[in-house]
Amino acid sequence: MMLDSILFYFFAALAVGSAILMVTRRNAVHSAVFLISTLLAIAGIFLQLQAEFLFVVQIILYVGGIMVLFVFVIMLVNLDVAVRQMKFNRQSWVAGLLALVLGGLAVVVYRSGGGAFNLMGAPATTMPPNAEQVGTVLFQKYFLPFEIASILLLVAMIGAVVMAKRKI
Amino acid sequence: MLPVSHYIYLSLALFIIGVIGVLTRRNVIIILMSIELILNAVNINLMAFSRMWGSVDGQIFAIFIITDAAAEAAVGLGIIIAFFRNRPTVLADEMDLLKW
Amino acid sequence: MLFSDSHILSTILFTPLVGAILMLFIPRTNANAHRLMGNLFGLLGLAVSLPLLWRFKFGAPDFQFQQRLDWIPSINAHYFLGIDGISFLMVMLTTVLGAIAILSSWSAIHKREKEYYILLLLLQTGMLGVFMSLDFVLFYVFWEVMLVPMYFLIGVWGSERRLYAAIKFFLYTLAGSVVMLLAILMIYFKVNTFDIREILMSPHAMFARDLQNWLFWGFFFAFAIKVPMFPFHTWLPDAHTEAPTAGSVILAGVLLKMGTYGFLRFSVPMFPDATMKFRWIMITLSLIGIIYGALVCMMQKDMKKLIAYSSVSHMGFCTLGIFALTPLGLSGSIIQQVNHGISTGALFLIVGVLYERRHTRLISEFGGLATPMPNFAAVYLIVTLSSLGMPLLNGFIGEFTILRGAFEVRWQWAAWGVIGVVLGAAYLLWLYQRVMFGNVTNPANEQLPDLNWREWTTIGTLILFAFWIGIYPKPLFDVLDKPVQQIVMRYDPSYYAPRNATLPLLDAAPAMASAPAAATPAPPETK
Amino acid sequence: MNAVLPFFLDHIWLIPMFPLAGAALMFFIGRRLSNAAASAICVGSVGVSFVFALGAFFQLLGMPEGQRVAEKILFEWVPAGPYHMTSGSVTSFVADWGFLLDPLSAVMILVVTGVGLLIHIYSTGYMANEGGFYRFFGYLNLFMFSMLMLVLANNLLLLFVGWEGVGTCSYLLIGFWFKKKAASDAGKKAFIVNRVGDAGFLLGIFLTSALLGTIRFTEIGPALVTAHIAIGAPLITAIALLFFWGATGKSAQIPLYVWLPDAMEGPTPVSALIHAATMVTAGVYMVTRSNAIFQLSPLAMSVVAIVGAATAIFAASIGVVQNDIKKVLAYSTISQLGYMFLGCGVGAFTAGIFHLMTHAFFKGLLFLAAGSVIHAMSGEQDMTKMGALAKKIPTTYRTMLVATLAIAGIPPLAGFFSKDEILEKAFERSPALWVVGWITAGMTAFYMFRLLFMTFHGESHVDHDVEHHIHESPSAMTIPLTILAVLSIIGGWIGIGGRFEKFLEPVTASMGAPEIAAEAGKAPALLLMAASVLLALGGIWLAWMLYIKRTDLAAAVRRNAGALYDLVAHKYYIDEIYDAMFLNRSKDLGSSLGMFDAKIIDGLGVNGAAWLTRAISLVSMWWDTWIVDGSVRLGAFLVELASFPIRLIQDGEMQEYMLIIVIGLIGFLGYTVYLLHWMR
Amino acid sequence: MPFGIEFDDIRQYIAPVIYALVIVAVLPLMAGYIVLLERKVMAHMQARMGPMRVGPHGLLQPIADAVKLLLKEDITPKNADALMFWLAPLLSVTMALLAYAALPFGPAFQIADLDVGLLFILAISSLGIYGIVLGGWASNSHYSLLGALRSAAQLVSYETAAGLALVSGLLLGGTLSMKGLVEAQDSQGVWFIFVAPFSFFIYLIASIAETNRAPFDLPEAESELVAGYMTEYSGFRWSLYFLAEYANMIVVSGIAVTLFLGGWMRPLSGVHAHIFGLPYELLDLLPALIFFGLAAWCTKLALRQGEQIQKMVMFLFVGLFVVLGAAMAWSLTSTSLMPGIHGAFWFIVKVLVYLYGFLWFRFTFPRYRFDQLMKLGWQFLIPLALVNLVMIGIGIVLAQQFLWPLSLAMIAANVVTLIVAFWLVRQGDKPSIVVLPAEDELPAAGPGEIR
Repeated sequence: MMLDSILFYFFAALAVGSAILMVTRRNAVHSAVFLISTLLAIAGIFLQLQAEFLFVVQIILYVGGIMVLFVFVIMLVNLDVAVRQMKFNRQSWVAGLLALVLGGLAVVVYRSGGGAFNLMGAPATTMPPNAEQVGTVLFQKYFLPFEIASILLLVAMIGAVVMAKRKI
Repeated sequence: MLPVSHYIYLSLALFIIGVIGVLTRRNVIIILMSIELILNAVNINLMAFSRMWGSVDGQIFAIFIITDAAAEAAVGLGIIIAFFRNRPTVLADEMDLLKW
Repeated sequence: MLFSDSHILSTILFTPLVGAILMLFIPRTNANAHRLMGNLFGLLGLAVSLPLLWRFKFGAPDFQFQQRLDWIPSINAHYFLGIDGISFLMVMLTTVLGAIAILSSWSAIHKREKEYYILLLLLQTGMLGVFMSLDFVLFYVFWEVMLVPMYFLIGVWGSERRLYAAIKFFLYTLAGSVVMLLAILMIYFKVNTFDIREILMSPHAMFARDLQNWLFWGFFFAFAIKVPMFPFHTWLPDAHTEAPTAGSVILAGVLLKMGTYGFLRFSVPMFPDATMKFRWIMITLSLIGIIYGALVCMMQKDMKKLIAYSSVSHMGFCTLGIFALTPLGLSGSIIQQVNHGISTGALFLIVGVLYERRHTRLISEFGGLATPMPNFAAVYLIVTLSSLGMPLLNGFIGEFTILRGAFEVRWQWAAWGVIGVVLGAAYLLWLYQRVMFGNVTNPANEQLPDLNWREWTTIGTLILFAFWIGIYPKPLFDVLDKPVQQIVMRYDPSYYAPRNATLPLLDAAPAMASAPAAATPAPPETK
Repeated sequence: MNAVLPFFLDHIWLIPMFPLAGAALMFFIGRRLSNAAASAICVGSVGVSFVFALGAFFQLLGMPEGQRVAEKILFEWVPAGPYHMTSGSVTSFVADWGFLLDPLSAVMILVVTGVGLLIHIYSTGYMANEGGFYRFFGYLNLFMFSMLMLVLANNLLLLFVGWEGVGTCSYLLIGFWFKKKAASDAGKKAFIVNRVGDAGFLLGIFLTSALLGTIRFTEIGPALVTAHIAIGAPLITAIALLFFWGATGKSAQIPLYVWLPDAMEGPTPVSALIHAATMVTAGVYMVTRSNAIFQLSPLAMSVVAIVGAATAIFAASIGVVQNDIKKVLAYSTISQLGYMFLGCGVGAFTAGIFHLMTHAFFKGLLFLAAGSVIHAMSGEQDMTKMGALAKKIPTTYRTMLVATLAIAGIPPLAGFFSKDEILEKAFERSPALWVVGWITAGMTAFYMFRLLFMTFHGESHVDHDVEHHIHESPSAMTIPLTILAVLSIIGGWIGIGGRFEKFLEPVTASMGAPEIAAEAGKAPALLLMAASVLLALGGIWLAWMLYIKRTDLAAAVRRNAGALYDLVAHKYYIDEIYDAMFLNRSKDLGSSLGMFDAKIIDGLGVNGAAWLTRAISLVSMWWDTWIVDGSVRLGAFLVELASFPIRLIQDGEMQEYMLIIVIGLIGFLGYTVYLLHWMR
Repeated sequence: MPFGIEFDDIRQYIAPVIYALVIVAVLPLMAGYIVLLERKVMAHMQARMGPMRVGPHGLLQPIADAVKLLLKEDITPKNADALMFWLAPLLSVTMALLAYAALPFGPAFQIADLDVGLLFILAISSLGIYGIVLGGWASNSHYSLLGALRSAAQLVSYETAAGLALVSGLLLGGTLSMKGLVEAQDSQGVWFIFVAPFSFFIYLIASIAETNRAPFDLPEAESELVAGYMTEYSGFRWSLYFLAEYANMIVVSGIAVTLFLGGWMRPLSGVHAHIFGLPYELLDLLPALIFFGLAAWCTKLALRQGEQIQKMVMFLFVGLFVVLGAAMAWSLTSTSLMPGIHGAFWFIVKVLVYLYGFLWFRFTFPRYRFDQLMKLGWQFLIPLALVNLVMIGIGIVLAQQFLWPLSLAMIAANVVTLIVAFWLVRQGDKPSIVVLPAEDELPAAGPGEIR
């Protein structure tokens, strides 16, 4: 239990810290690096939740795939001017405040509904081999959504190619 | 296992940070990254509840969300590249017309 | 139970569809890729149907390879496939002819290849579905689905009057099927199921007599138009004439069989009393169709039109066999359906060969082609002989068995039918003579190239089948034995038991409105 | 049939297969073969068949008398299924790929393969310079296959296969020179007329199976016995008449003889093989084969005899005035076929078959010799343009002379024996029939010698250009002529003493009804013989008088006969009558039905419905445009009006939109909190 | 025990730690010797001798090189992003080493047998990109940036093909666990290279590209980009990159060996030939014999050395080999140790064979152009891998559902793949349509001009 908690707090702190840094860094590359860090921390939390498969998927897809894309694009469109421009837009103060209000409200809602969710009842049992289980459920119960998701990816891929092509 | 509330607060924190990023940053790429963060916050919730109920359905949804994030990133970045080719800027408040 | 036992029909059914969907992703400009894909999936469709040949159990009393899934639970409709001997033959005919039709279009089609092949494959799925469905809703869906690709095939790739023909085909057939839909609904509200197998397998007829009459006519229009039977046939010459070659092949080879298949699957076994009651009308129409079609053939100037009318005549034999309601008539009819698919399909391919070279179908444009095209002449001759019922070729087996079956009930029916056989020889040989024999009168015909390997393959395959059925038709009879027996038992359970002598040939001719019995041909007595 | 059969009998099914293989080879690779190779393959295949036929024949002879039947069933062909017989019992319709060799078919295969082989050899010479050599031999081989199938079949349906097959090959071979319209027309005519006959035959088969429950020859006899069918029962008469209806088509009898004269458009070897020796005799064979049925029906027998006799004299009368050498022979063939049917009709089936065999020899020889003449004359067929050829083509002349004598019935040549036997039997049955046959015999002698004299004797009327080219035919042609000439001389001797009759007896008499023979008295055989020989000599004398001695007489006769001569010369206008009665009427019917189809059914029915629909749709369209669609557009207008103020918020700043979303969320959550806390 | 640690915990936690330490300690040495091997092989292929001075036959050269690198001055460029410049090589080498966690060197010799072992390795190796990209970017040099971008593009492209190739192996094995995969090959009695040769072939090519090795060493092409992303690096940080590259090579070799070459299994493991009634199999004697043979060979070489010191070093190696050989022979007598030690031996031998392939290709193939590289990846390998995957899937269904023999199903599947491969090659021969951008369409600023 002890190790569990330590791991959680470590990853949580890492995630939140990196996230804050990600939002506040001026340099987009740094932002990306901190986002990667956040994502890895979240992956760690997945691992701590005994979801090995998702842990690996998170790393492969998010960190190894999506973020590479981001870094790549940042380098492609890297503008030296960007470093000297304003970081935040003109509504930033209002927006930040409102976001915090939103968070506060959410906390209030959550706390006041605490009785409604049975939030402590977590089973201590270890789950069966995770990848296999995910696969079984994914290809049986969620087969149709899976196919739809694959079509979504296909569409996105074609869209991205068409979009990024110089001449269509 | 830790109480689910821990995970919920964590995800809430990440969510709000993501929202702040989306609302305040001018760089479109960072806005996109903030959106990714928001999606991840949701994932944490899903995973926590999945663990709580001892069923993998939540993980499946997390997979779908990751899929969606990948699609979104691909198309979004594609749009940025296409846009950048027309007007060398990545600032969100300079992109306020539907057509050049 | 292997996976493939319950899924093989679905595999056969959807292979062409998968091909069609895949072809959506090939760019339109790459016509050769479309041709390749189309042919590939045509052949694949044939290949996946081949396991049926050895998996199908002859003589099993039930439908085989059943697959039944819930489809629309609220109205109790299922995705329910299964085949018996009759549909087995039809499915094989469809896959073979489908592959051949697709292959034959390689060089014939030069516009919108993508859509063309997609539509052909869609058509294939539609037709297969009709033959496999064991659920009325599913059947009806496929029945209608198949209209659309055919409509476009005629309407887009046809010749000069294609639009007229396409619309006529579509509306005509649709009108018939709407009536059938009403009949299907009536069945549903009566017995509360769309399950064809359940209705067929019930030990006694499920419908009261007067209801049977209504249902019989409801189905009749759809099927009679499709066959086509005599007064409903006028869409056929137009559609055939205007359709591209592959379309004609499919139309003649498979589409027309859907009408007779419908009679065999629904009208006869489900409404036995009504069938017996209206048999004389059916027989009369069939006989009129046989002779009428043959006579009209004589006057045609257009090759395709001639063959179309010959289809009317040949399909008249099929309906004659069905409504003779004897085992020989029924099995002969089904074999004749297969034969007609082969022979007439080959005839259309042959006209296609000429059309591709000369872009005209007028008989008067040709003549003396045997000189420049000797191989073509030989092939054409064999196909002609097969179509006019030459023994050792397929047509004979079917016609003989049908006439034998009809003879068993009324000898006059067979006698009238035989006139059709004679006339068949007349118009087909006349056509052959006008096209192939004599000197080459038209200079455009002097340098026509002979068959190429693709045409050899398509027509040659059909000729091989023609010889096979002509020389060793036993497997076909074996396949049909059980289903035919089941149909006969529906209306006459005592058929297979010997009964008292009736000696119909010695009886005074009963009052028969069916065949114009007064003017029997009976030649010997007149001398 | 489980007993082990000797080799050739066990392999009778191979006999037709050799020519089939030859034909298949010609079809597939014929075009690439040299003429020599093609003829070697085709003649060789027929030769092998002949050897097998000989072997089978002798092995059959080796079997004890009365048991000379060999049946070989390969596999089921048409197992069509169960049906009700007329007696009401259920039986199964089965036709096998089965082959039957009994004395009758043994004779037939010997004739077919023997004469066929000779004609094949002859053709290698005759057709040497023709295009499509391989095609010709392919067709010939295919014909041999069909003919052998016909005579070897063990059931009616398989016989029908050969029956149709020979018809098809005849069609192909008549139309061999397909560029000639007359040839292809003649081929088509032959096929369709045959088809008319086949229709009757087919119905006969149906009726046989319905009545007897079987179509196997070996079972028909026993079935007739078990079915207790009385003599002269209507059904059996119907079967017999339907069969005969088929036979008239194939064997060119009244009324379906019209195709045979036209069929002379084909190459001469074809005429010899198909239209003289083999195919046209199929009808006789078929009638003999089913003699058990015929013998049960006196009416049918009479019809056969009368039709045969009528055809014989009718065709002979036309033959008298023909000038085309092949046409004369064609009408002669029809006439001789009539003889055979006359024989069958009077119950002398063996005599019919005997005459069939001898006729095959001498008529085959006549055609071949005529072909040789035509060959020598560079294709000229008109006898009025010939004459005095005897010296120039001596072998042809000599063989032709033998054949002419044989057909004229001069003893001791083949024709004498067979014709005499028929006449004798006819006399026993009815002297009237004999008189007809007798007169025909005289006419035959007359017109055949007329042919001989006009062609080989008298003055030469040959065109000048042709005259130089006249030459004797190559040995490939003359050798078969010689062999056939020998056969024409000795072929009749096997019938002496009733040996031939005895050999065929198991076929013709075993199930026959002896009553018919018993009815008639014994004929004065020698007297009849002398009468016919005398008449034949008279005919020859008349021919000599008219065409050698007093050539002017012929013209005088022609002038004086006037209308009668016209009638006969135009073949009694039968072709024209048929055209007017059947052909043109069915064409008219076809065209009027075509109009009916297009104008009434399609025009009035289908297109009329379409017009009506369009008219109604016009009205609906007006309604739709103004009333239905109008209300929709009104709704759209109202919406557009309302949208105006809302557009102002849209300024394109993405993040502002998001902020609005967030504000909305806050509102929503705030309301929730309000509900949760302050409302509680 | 103190701190509440049980013995099982030792098995569970301490042993992996020890393994990890061993690997981290040995790996640089191993990398050094692979470099030596590379140089020797290159030299012999080019008819040269290679390093001969430092130690007999250059056997001590790696150590000398290491010392040199560690002592070299460490330079950070002026305009570099210092943090990233520092972080990047670390990231690179960390990720390379992390992958070893799931690599099974033997039935017992594995740090962690993860359920998702293969995916884990894939995940970790996909992180290696960042080391390169960030390093290239942080250097603030055009050469570096171009090298980094090239590398990123190349890695992302070839990862797809490699992943697809691995998936077909997974289908055959039915598990993601590295150990399970080897066991699957054991129980099915066949190495997957024989049932899925195309997967192996695709993975072979893709793995070379993924490790940026020749002929796919575009990111560090010295004739074009000086040294690519490593241009600005020197000294220790440079050697970290270097170490990462070689560690990665070993990792991809390990994956290939595990998935396709039977992992730690002895070749011909199905053949059980006993000799002279001895309790161990004939083929199990091979490792010992190999080491003894090496020892004998080294002895021969040692005797030829002129210098005394060289001779002594050589004999040191002789001794090493003798000891190893003895260990191999001795382990035969212990049923508990034998599989582990022999397994590790065979695993390393197979890895070395695979690595030799790397060296071989490097010296025999010319370098690709970048568009050719991309074309090969996207237009040949990925389509082929997809087809191969589908075909293998069909083959497995045929084998499992339709009860075909596996060999027949796989032969059929691979024949189809072969046909597709030929077709793809033919397609590739046709000139592809290259749309060259007009000048004014190029990005206006920034070092982003790659295409």
